[in-house]
Amino acid sequence: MMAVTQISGNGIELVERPIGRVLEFVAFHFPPEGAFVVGWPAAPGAVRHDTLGGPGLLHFAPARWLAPSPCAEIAALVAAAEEAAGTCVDVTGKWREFALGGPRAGRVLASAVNVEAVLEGRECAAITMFDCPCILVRVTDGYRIWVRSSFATDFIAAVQSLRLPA
Amino acid sequence: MTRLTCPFCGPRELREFEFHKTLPEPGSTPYARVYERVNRLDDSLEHWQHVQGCRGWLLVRRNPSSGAVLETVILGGGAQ
Amino acid sequence: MTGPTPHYSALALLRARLAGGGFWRPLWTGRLLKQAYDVVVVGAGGHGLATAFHLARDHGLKVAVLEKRLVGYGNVGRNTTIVRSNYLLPENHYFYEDSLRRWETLSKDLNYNVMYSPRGVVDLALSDGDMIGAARRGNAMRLAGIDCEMMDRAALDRFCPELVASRDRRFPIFGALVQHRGGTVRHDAVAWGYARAATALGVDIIEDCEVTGLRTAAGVATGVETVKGYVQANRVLFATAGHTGMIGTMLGVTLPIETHLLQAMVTEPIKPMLNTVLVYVHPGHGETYLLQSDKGGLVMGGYLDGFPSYTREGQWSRMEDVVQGAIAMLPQAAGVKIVRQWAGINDMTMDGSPIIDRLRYDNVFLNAGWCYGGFKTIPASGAACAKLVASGTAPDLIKAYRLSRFETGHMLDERGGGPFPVRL
Amino acid sequence: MNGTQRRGTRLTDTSLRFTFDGREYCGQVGDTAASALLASGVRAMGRSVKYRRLRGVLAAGPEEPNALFTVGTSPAVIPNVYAPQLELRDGMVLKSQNRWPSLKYDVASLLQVGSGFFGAGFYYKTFIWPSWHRWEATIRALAGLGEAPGTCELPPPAVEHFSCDVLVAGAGAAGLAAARAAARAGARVVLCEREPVCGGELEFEFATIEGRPALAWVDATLVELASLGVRVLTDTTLVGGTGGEYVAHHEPGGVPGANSVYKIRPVAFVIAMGAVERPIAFINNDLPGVMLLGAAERFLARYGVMVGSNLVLFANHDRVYAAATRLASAGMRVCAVVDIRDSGALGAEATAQRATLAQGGTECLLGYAVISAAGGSHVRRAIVAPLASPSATRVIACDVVLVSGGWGPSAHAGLQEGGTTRYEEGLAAFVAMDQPEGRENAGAANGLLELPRVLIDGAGAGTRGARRAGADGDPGATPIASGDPAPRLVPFWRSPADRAGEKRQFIDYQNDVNVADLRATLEEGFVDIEHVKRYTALGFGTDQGRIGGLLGAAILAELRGEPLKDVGTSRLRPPYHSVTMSSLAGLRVGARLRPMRRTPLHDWHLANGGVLEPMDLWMRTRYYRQNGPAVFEAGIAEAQRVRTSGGIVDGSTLGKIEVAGPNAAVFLDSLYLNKASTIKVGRSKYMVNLREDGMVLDDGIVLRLADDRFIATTSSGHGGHMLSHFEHYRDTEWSGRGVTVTDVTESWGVIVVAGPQSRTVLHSVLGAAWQPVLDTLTHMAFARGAFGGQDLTVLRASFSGELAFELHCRPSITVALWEALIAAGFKPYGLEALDILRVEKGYLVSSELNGETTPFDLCMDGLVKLGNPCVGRDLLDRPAFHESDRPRLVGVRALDGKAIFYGGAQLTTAEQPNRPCGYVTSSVYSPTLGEWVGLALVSRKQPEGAVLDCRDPVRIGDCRVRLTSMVHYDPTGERMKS
Repeated sequence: MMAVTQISGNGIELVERPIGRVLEFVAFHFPPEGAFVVGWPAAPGAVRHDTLGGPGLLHFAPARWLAPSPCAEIAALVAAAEEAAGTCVDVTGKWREFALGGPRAGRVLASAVNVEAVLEGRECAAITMFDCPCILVRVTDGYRIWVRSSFATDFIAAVQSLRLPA
Repeated sequence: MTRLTCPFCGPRELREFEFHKTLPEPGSTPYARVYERVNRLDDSLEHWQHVQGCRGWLLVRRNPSSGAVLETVILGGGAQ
Repeated sequence: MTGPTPHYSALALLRARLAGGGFWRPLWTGRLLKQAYDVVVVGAGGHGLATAFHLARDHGLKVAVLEKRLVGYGNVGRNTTIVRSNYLLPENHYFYEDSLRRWETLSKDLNYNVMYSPRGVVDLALSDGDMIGAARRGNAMRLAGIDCEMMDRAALDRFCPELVASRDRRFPIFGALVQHRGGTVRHDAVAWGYARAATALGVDIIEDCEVTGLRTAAGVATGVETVKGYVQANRVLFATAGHTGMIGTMLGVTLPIETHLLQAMVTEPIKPMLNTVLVYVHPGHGETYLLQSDKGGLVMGGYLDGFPSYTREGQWSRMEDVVQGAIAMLPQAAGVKIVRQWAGINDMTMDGSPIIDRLRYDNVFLNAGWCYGGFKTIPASGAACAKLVASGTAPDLIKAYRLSRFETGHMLDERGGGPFPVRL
Repeated sequence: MNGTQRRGTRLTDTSLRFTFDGREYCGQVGDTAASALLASGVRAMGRSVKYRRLRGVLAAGPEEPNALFTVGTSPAVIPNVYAPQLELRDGMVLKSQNRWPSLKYDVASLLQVGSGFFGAGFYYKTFIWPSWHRWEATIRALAGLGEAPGTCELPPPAVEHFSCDVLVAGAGAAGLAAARAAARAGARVVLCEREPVCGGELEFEFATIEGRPALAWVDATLVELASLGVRVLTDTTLVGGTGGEYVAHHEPGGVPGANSVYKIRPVAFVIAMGAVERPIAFINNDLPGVMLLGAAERFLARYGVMVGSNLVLFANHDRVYAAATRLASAGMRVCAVVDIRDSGALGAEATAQRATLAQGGTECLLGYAVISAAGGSHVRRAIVAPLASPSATRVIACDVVLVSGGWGPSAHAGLQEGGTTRYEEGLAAFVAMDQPEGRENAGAANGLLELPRVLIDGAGAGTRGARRAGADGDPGATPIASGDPAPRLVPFWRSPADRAGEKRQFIDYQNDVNVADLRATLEEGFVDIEHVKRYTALGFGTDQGRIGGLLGAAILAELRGEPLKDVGTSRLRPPYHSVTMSSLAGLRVGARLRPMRRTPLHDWHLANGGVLEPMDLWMRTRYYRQNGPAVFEAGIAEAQRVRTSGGIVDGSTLGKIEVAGPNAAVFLDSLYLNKASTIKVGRSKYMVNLREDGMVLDDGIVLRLADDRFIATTSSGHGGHMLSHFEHYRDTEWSGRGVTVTDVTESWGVIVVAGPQSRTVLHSVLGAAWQPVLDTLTHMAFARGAFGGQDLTVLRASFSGELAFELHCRPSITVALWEALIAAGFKPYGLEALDILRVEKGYLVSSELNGETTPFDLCMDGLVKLGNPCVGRDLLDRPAFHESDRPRLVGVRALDGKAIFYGGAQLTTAEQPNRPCGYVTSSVYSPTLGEWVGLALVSRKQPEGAVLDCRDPVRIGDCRVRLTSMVHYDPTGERMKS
């Protein structure tokens, strides 16, 4: 599956990115304890970047991490952690991944939530936008957003229907 | 009435959370735990869920007369 | 002590015009608090006043109604004025129907126009399952002799053309259960009408007289402590709605009641647009009931704010939810402006039905737990609760509203929602 | 009054044409409807609600009670638009309201004749016979103001949530000073202003700030604010908010259109929304031509409109002389200034201005009051008299009376969230106090009216706000200024009048509340301001008491012989200004009311004749058009095909929760009636769980993937509750005890392949690798493998009673697998057919698991006996659940095998025809059995085989039915297990 541009125009670029296997790792304890924490984004809202530089391991809920299309290194980290501290669930298909860019990307999200407040002191945040459950990450060229797949089509339609004054 | 600070997600608008119930008196009977409600005017101990965020369950202490949120504790993960 | 008010009529209005003042009398003010009464009613809301009226009229008892603030300042003046008896369970629909029948004649009974307007209440069905649920309720009502009618879209278009039932909606309308005798009543008039009638029968209604405690001796209540001193009473009735939780604390009883804030709001006045009461409950956890008051404002309300609160200041987001539902029903109203929002404090029980029963002492009674249904049940509650307080035994109509029902499993759960008043 | 050479700060030279009540007028770009009509000599602009008295414009803001117009042409009209706020556009169509047939000749205004008859609360005392409903239609037609819109094409608003350090509401002197100080100190500031222009009263006040004329200072400040990155939002009114998030409503042009809603979370909030001028009550003070002093000044300064030629001014403070000077210098003749005070009360500046005015021919009367205005349809004369001898009246010819009784601070925003008020003697008004952390009032909103003190107060509030937000820069010096003199106000609420006159001394203009009404209210014992308000409708109008609230309270205090500070005003409620419903609804309008959840097969269903219906937030296929003319016929055809050969249905909305961890099994045991820990790996079990009160919450199949890993499936409708239920117990009683709960509903598409041919079709579709598995898979067992390179689980379980397999596959291959099954000859069926199949088998859905039934009611006694202690179990032994007439699930069929009966019918016995002993939960026409069959919950007193009356008066009437076993078809289940 390759990237599909959903919206492109008046300062907004919404591109659906290909997403393969997706894991959710859930530790038994919060705050996370034990040896596995080394190399893990243990703080709430922390993100560890993968070898390609994108967000690879997102601590988006108490003791719950998302590993979208995990690179080998992160997959290994998760497998190791599963031995001692929690369980890993293959949730492939649960999330669809979008890249929101363009000068007015922030304004798009501001139509749903106070982005600054939500991401304050955090790299990723679980937040419902346009009534769709999402995980939001700020990246250099805008935002990376994971939307629960059954909501994704309406998420795109909601962004499309926005009327953003000049 | 102020925002509710989810210990995991940080301060969030109250509309993101759902109230479940006020906590029963400790050691009450099964009937009392399910049906009776402790109605303290200025210091209510309650269970909420951050449904529009991390879905974590919270113990929240509030003042129902002023609306102020006094304290929030995340429940899951053997934290408390 | 001022004399009783004159009989109200158009003729009386003319005589007052000629008299040029001094013709009318205070409805209830100016009474002095006596030392002792047969019954002290705590709370001059709809249920307290109606019960006091019936205690005096039907049982000839000496009654005082002690009110913390003002007559009618609580929920009776803060609801969306809807009256109906379209309930499913027999224990409820016979009681609500008794109340609806009393609404039909109350203006004459009290000689005070409460403006009962049987314009119909339309419970909209948004799925096949809703239609089956509506039929189940409608059939139970008809078997109990209560009027109602199932409508499909075509019938709805005839009965309420402004709704445009067949319009394309996110949650389309399949049909509705309609009770034609349901409708609205001017809420303030109910409190004032009962207060006037009770005062005329000798009831002392005392405002700014907060009850701070119950005095008991040998396991029996002897009277109440108030900010205006001790008042001796053979029997005490608590009818304080949203503040019932505190009464429980005062008597050392933990009640199956959670106190929640319920908002309502009104638009600026416009010419007649909506001639019935619409109720729209959609699967996205949204509910809006919508009507147009006689003054022309669109009045609307919905779900509780959803957490215990005594602040009477509702969440802005809940007002938005209610307005969203109103526009889903009448998109043509989207350009009209909301001018005022207010809130009542609702005492929600763990099955959605009220509690009219003794409370901890043989001669102390509770009339509370009115959830969403407090306003529409005032007349029936007043009559039945008076029988219980006067005779000591609950009439059949309200036997099921006993406090012990939760412990014995005889809950009256219309919605099947269980002990979670806020779960949508 | 020629409008051509008008010069106002807002005006341009381009002219505009518009119509008002059908007649064409012209105005200039920058005019509002009110200013253009005044400039064209139009005075009468509306009629009051109750007595429908002819009214002119009174104020110059949204507190205007009289001049409200309906904009546009029916049916897409916008009602109740405030004329002073409505920015004129070329070709605009405006209509006055609440009059028939015309504004000038309104039939119903004859009601005024009987105004005595219609005192406050008259309708409580009459219309009792024959019944209110008989009179209601007429009264409702008379009531209401604006025309009811038939349609509305407003676009959804633009919504923006953002944070800032200091939010300032109101861009008058105080607001600008606050914003500048905070911005200079380095804070991020947002300044919102209700009007299209900033400056507030500075627009007309004699004021110099930092050595420059006030408006020059305003412009310079706005330039500086822009350079400091302050976001200035004009046409934007602060309307409410909760919990520190404030809502500002942008309605450009003062009429609903392309609106915006800002949700702002500041660290500090400065309320600088000024004060509202109040009138003094005198007889006929509602005649067109009576106007508030400030309104006349704003019409002159902003729109260059001279509201009249011969003015009489009536006030109780020094500022009337400054205003008179300005109005005179614009060319209007100030015939008289009527000041209730005696000479000692005046300050030096006012005394000087008074002397100049007198030289110019103005009669400056002290200790005088305007007793009444007269002139028929508009002001032609003012009748004045000394307060010492009110009957010694004199007539002054004039066409306008400008009145000012002082100012009431806008306390609305300050009264929310714990704010209270204190009475301010000098102002004779209430000021908000006890503000929550980080919120304060400034300037006139804080009770200050002299410009120097207003600027100091504003700058101070702005600086404190910046400091609170951690901005510690230099706020700069507080601007030095001089402005209109201190008011030196002497409280004065109404002119002397006899009882008849009191009927025409108006307090709340829109609802015609007059002094006589307050006197009558007291007579009837309505003494408290909250009672008086409800009884007389004082403050119920669109201005919410801004014009008459304080005035009414003060006159009530006078009639009660008590001080105003003890009477108080009635409680101000949000919104702080009226808000258009479409703005409140935000983005959730039309199809966007809620998002639509889609299964992976959603688009395929739409493209292949699927008719979809909402279920919870999902959309599910009810039936396929190609199978019949309507749902009934299609459902039967699809069900029959499943029984005879087979079919496939989209089950993806099934809730799926993956429970994993060493204690996963015992965790599930604690939530379900029957045990999960006894399920062997690779097998599944039908499980039932209870709600805390013992009622059945949900049922579903639980699969054991491994010792420490299960998938619990939940019914589609209960999705949200079940997940929260699991998460609640996992986070409380099972916190940190080796259990994890993960929602995987969307990780698996579900295709149910059901029917005698299902195994054969699967063979051809899944290929050789699956051959042995399919042949040996026993009932309730499952196998895991792959299809198209993605995970696939095949579970042998049946909800239709036929041989059936549930294929759980990743969304990316669901359509491919589905289309392969179609190609192999199986056709799709929908929910309607599924319902027929499951009712024939006596399986349960939400119509049976409706939150009112215990396990005993649903014949699950066996599961309860197993003794597994779980949530809800210990409340099952309550007596009510074991009484003889407790309901029990049974089957039901027509006695004659032909009659039709539906779900929702009630069941009665001959002995008790009005007291149902049960009801039909579900009913379908079974093509296999050739009759209607159903399930019912009926009292245990009625055994299987009992004959009952099936009552359905609201639909198809009654018939007779008999109770049967729940399973109507293949009771032994051998088709399923073959």
